[in-house]
Amino acid sequence: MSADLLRINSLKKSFYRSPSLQTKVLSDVSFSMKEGEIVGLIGASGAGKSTIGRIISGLETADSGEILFVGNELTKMKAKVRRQLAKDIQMVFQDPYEALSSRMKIHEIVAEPLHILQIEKGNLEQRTQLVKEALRSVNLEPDYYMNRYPHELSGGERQRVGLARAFVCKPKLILADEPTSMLDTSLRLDLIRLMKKMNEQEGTSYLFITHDIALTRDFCDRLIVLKNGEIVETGETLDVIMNPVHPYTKTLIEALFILENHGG
Amino acid sequence: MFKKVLGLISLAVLMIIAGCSSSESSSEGKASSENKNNVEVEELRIGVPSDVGPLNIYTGNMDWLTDLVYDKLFSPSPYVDEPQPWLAESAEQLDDTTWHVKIRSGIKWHDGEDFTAEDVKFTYEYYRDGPPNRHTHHVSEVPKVDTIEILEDGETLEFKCAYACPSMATITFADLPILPKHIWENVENPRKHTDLAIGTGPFKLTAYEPDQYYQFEANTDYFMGAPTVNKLSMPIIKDSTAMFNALTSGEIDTTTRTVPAELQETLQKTDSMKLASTSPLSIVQFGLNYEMKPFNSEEFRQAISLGIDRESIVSTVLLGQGRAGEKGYPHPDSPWTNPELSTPFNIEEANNMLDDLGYEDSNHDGYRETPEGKELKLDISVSSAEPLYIRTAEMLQTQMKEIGIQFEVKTMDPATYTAAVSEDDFESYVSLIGPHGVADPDQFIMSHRSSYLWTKDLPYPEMDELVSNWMNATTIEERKAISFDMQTLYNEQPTAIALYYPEEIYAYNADVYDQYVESLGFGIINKFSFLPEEAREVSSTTPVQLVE
Amino acid sequence: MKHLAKVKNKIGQYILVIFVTLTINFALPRLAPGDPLLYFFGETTINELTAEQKQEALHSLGLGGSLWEQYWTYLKGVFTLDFGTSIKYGVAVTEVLAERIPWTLLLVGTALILSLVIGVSAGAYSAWNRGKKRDLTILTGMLTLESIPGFWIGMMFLSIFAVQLGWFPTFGAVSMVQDGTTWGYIKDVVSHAILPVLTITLATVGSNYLLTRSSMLESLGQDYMTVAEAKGIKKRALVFKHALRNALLPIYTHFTLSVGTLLGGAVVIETVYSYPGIGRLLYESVTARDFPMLQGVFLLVTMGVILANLIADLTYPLFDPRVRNRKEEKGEEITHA
Amino acid sequence: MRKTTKWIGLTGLVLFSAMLIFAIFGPMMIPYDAYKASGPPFQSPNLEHLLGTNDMGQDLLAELAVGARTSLFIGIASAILAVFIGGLIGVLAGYIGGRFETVVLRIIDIVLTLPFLPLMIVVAVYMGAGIFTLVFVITLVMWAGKARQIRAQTLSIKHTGPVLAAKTMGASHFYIFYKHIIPGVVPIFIPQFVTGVNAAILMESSLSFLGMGDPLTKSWGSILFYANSRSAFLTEAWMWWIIPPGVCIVIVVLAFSLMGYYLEERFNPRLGDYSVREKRKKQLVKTKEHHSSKGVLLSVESLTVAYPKSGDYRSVVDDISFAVKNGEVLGIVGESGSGKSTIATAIIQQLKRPAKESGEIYFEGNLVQHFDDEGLRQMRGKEIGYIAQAAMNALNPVIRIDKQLQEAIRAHYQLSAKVMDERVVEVLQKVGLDEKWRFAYPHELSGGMKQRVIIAMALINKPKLVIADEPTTGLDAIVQVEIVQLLRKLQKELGISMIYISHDLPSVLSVTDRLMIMKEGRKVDEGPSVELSKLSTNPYTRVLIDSIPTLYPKKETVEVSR
Repeated sequence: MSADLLRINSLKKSFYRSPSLQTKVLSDVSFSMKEGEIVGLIGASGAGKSTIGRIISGLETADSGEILFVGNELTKMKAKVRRQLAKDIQMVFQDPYEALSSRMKIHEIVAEPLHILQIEKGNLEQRTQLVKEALRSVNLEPDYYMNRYPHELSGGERQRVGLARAFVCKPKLILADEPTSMLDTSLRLDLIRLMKKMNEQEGTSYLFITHDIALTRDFCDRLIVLKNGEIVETGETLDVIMNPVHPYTKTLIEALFILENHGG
Repeated sequence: MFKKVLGLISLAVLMIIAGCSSSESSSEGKASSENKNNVEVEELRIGVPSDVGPLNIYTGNMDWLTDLVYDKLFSPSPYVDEPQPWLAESAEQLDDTTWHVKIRSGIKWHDGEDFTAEDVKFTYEYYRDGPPNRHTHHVSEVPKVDTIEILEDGETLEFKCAYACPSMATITFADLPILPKHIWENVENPRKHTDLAIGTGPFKLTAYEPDQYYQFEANTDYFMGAPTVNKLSMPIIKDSTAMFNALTSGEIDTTTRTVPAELQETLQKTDSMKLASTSPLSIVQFGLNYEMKPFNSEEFRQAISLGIDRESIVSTVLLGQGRAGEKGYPHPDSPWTNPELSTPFNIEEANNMLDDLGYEDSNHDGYRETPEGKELKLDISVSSAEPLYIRTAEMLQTQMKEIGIQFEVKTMDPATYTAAVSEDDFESYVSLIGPHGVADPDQFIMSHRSSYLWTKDLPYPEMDELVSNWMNATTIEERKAISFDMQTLYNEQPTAIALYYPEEIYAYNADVYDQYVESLGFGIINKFSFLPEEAREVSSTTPVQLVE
Repeated sequence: MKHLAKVKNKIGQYILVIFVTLTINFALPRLAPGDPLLYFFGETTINELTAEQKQEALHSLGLGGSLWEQYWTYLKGVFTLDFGTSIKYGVAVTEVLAERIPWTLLLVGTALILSLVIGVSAGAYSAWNRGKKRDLTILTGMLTLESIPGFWIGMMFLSIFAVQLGWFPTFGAVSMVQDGTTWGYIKDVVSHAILPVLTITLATVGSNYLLTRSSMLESLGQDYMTVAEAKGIKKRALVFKHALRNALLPIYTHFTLSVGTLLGGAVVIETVYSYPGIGRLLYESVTARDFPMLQGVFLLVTMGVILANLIADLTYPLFDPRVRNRKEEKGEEITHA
Repeated sequence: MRKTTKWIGLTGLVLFSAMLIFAIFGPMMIPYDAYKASGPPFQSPNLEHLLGTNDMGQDLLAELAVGARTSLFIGIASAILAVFIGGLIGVLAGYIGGRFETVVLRIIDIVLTLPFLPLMIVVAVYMGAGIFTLVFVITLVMWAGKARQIRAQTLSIKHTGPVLAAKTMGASHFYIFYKHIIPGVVPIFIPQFVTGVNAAILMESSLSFLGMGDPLTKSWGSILFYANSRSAFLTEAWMWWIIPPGVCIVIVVLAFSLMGYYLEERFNPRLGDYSVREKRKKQLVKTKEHHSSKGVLLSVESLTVAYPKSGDYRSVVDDISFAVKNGEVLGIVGESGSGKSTIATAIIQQLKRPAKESGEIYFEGNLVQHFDDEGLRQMRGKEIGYIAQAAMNALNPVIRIDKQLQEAIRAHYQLSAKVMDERVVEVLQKVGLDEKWRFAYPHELSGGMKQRVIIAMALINKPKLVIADEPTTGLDAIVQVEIVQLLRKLQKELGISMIYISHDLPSVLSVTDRLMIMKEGRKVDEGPSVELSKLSTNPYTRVLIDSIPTLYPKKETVEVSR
């Protein structure tokens, strides 16, 4: 058994409309993550980074390639068995306004993974306990929030609920697909800090998908830069930021530099 | 955009049609003004409630309409006492089975060909040997014509029957329209013959537009004198309300749809509208499926008949516009019907009979059970297109409750209903039967053989005996007498119970035309209404009876 | 090209739909009891016929043989547009149809266009003035109109305008007697068509109105409207160019679909006005079990509906550039927003 | 507006309840059995029979009440069945998708072409004429349309966040189905049901009128059938035999339509909250002459904008004052919901109704609140350019780019087509877009390109002031930088003033001369950008500034290899 938590081998994916027209979204992507590691997946729109997340989470299937999760080949698994692994892989979505069902109360939303994965089935008290714990871990006071509906919450609070939902079953890996892009600046760091805290306390790994390199600086251990469905650069976060090799990475960083220095 | 194009196309199409028909009508206009000599009215518009195609004898049945185009050897119809020679100049019975008919000469078909004895021979043989239609049994079965020969003079035909045929002149000759040989001998499939009818009659069919109209033009060379109306336009208007709307608004001058009782008063108030009352020789009947239990019992059928309060049906459903069916079946106004017939209303006797038969209300739910103790529930089938008959059936249901018989009304669409009745897939039904069924004595025999009133395969010794007597009878009087017996027998245990004899009222705009006559069974819209005085006298028509 | 493959697939599906529909059309009337012979001979005579005679009669009408044979003849007829002779009318089916189609197109076509124009303008006006008194007045008026059964309006119109006032004829599509001029003929046709057209228009205008109103409101609330207004363009351009053009998309779909449906659906109105349209022809043929006629009408109506569907499908891209060359099928988003 | 909507809904409810009460209690209250003759036939209304009698002498009022039961039953039962069946099939088709969906869709096509009349006859033969047959046939015809619409709704729900989230949590289809899809679809069942009841009642009356219903059961349709076939239209009987059932039908259908309207207005989020602004009358425009001398282009004085919330008005912009000088770039920063965008729409007087606005806005010394509609129109686009959020919807999706740009010119200048096209090419070049894109439709452009078009549109008439409302939100980092640089470049080139609104502090800092920080509708801090970012002592400003993630922490100075 390898020490890798997740290993991706030559993942390929195209979208078909008709035989004559296909768009390559991923061409031969391979990388791996260790347990407890936080990996940033960087790239502009259309680079294919979200697709990787969606394939790992099972929302989409790859054309070819392997996904090994703790040594288990995900792509060849039957749906039923695959679902059992969901306890260990959770996802946080981009849009806090969209991702939470408007009909469910916060405690229902957070408890949903428990419900689906039949964790602590029948033990309502234990479940409530887990939900409260998860809410606390994202700095939401359970007593205040549990019985509210998403529309009563601000965007930042909602995204934290989303995070609590991912935390509740203590997964090994969380796929975070641009979780901060819809949030105001001041809230972004909050969220990153919460995620980092969980990583430190529980050893949760993150595959952090973003176009904002600045955010990864203090958060990610390692960066993978994706362009047009191909990995163009990988390395320790600081290495990549300080000494970008690939021109594309350079452009990305330059862009941020310009902003930071008030237009340079 | 697409719609616009369609709109333009349709407009264009309309223009073209406009062009065509306008040119047509203008030429017609000229023609008619030339030979206006004998004409009283230029155009009469008659609303008709349904159509029967281009008046092909083989595909449609509307006698009064085909009668305008076709003539028969005798006239006006088998429903009167003594039909008179029409296309025939004279006819005589030589012996029990032989008839000689001499035809008129100098008559021309609408297309200009001469009418000859050949046509008559052809027609009768065609009816006898060809595909069946509503007329054919009058030569192929009752009576059965064996041979038809044209004698040497070329104008006399000799008919030889298989058995005694005393009523040839009064029934067969008066019922069968004569077809032009020169056209029909070339018709491959008579049922797919779509040309406009060509006859010898007083009117030429000039146009037929399905579901829209018929148009006739007077045959000015008609052998009984030029018609009094030059042009008959007959728009087809299915809906009753629409029809009378058209009549009151003056778009039509009269209609063959008869005036419903509830409308009589309103129409009478309308200026220039006259209402004529006629006896249509039709019966609204309560048909019973005599092959199934419990209607296979003569007594049961009789009990039902006794339990019907016909008078109250007439007063409620018809608002009194008709006569209660207390004189049984067939129609009492027909000269062929026994005037002594009677089908009384007697609840007590009905109850007694049912008690005797063992139908008793053992569970006290108000309805009788079968002698075996089973629930007895019978359906009355009725066409959903006939609200009057539905109402009648509903009244029957209530009346039958009085004698403890549970009936339930079942409505179905007209075609389903007719299919159910003709395939014996019914328990009982309410429907109307017209003159051909209840005023033509030969038909009464046919109905007993065909399963309409009885079926050949079911034993009915008393009736069978009468029928064979009837076949052997050689004179009309003899036959009439036997017929009367048959009718008496029938009404004691009727399989179709006469409920009422509708009275039909026609409304017409007297300002436009006021020369109508009634031809028994045809109402006032018949060809004699549009023929000159002399012609009317020949046939036994009667002046119209106005409703005051 | 990519578009072509899609169209091919679509057409393939339509052909299948047509085939199934044709089969249903063949089977449905035959599932109901009763056959055309009843109409042909009448109740009394048909009882006198033997089984052989009935068979012979059916045969001579082209309805003999096993169901499979009939089905085959029927399909052949569909392709050669030869449906034989109508049993009821004793005239070729195609002839009857050819006579009826212009009337139906005139009636339903005019009514549809009127209803569309009125419905869309009232809907747009109403949406633009949402919440104001005039919006609510039009709205309640339209909702009320939509609530009245068409035949009821028709009957009332007939009683009032044709019978009481005598302004219009009470039945038919055209008078039997013409004055001979083309202008007179047109006047005659129009006077016959006014009431039924008005009735169908009134009965259908409500749904066009409501659809326009809500779809207008939808596009009025869009960001591009704010942007367009901020450009300082005039109110008219704002309403017509920006809001209405977008709002018309669902209306167009609705319209093309209703073309087909109304073709066979004006039965009741045509009955009320004794108008010789396709709807009433269908009704009459069903009642008479006039199979050949029915098959012709069915084919016409079915083709009308399916054609309208197909046209809607194929022309929709002309109105909505977004579906012209969309990168992916609905719901299959490749990348995040 | 909400109030009238409520009233309309209430009216519908009252009408329906009235009819329901009539249906339930009517037959009990009326002393006659509708199925039994209770007087002579064809009676006109009298004291005994308030609506007269029918052709069988049955009381018409009693018939009407019993008919109400039938008609309502048929309407409601068919609608429930059609919505239920259509809903189930639609949901399944939408959810399962693939070949199953195609097959279902084609079946729906077939059903929609089904000939209604023969169908009715065939069904009636096998089921017997009766109300259940009617219900069955109406359902058979109606479900397909419902299925089609519900499928569309399912499709949209299928790809929403909660469903995807549940999937990643390993939820089974069954779970997703009953927990997310069904609750998401059911709300549209209600309007579907309402329209279904209407259609069914109208269909029943038409069918019965044609005689294809069940003439033995009393329904409004069958009453009309007898009325018509017994010539009621031709006599005066139409007043009591035809009008009442007709009115009953209208009342019920109208009741449902009104309720449906209410539900639609209330629960259909897609209808949006558009409502028309009041027309502005011409009035003397208040001016402040001294502005121009001081170089003030725009001044906003104690602007307050409030929207109604739970019965009360709540301010989204609260007593805000600021000014923009010629050539100056003012940044307005704040969290979402802090009222920034409301200020923008207030300046161009495009506040959504029913906003309550107070305070004064002067543009070039003129009070814009006193402008009439034409005056505002002249100002918009010509004097003040507006750059909307880069949201997908800022450009009209069905109009070509060049048309949308030309339109902006044409609103204020009369130019020949050729000149306009030249202007379009020029301005596109200016925002760094190849001129070929002017022939494209918005959906053919990427987010960044769309934003450039919107900028071009705002600048095309060379306005004096540009309001950029979150121009970079939703764009990725590289594009953000490009847009920000572009805006600054153009602003400098053209010497225009600008209000730059954003929640993204880094980008604001890089563009603006002055900053205004907002929180919950109030101004919390203001000052020159650089100073503010470095020196402000306002705690909220500090939080905002400090929470900017930086690539290179301030102390380190790293050379970026270019």
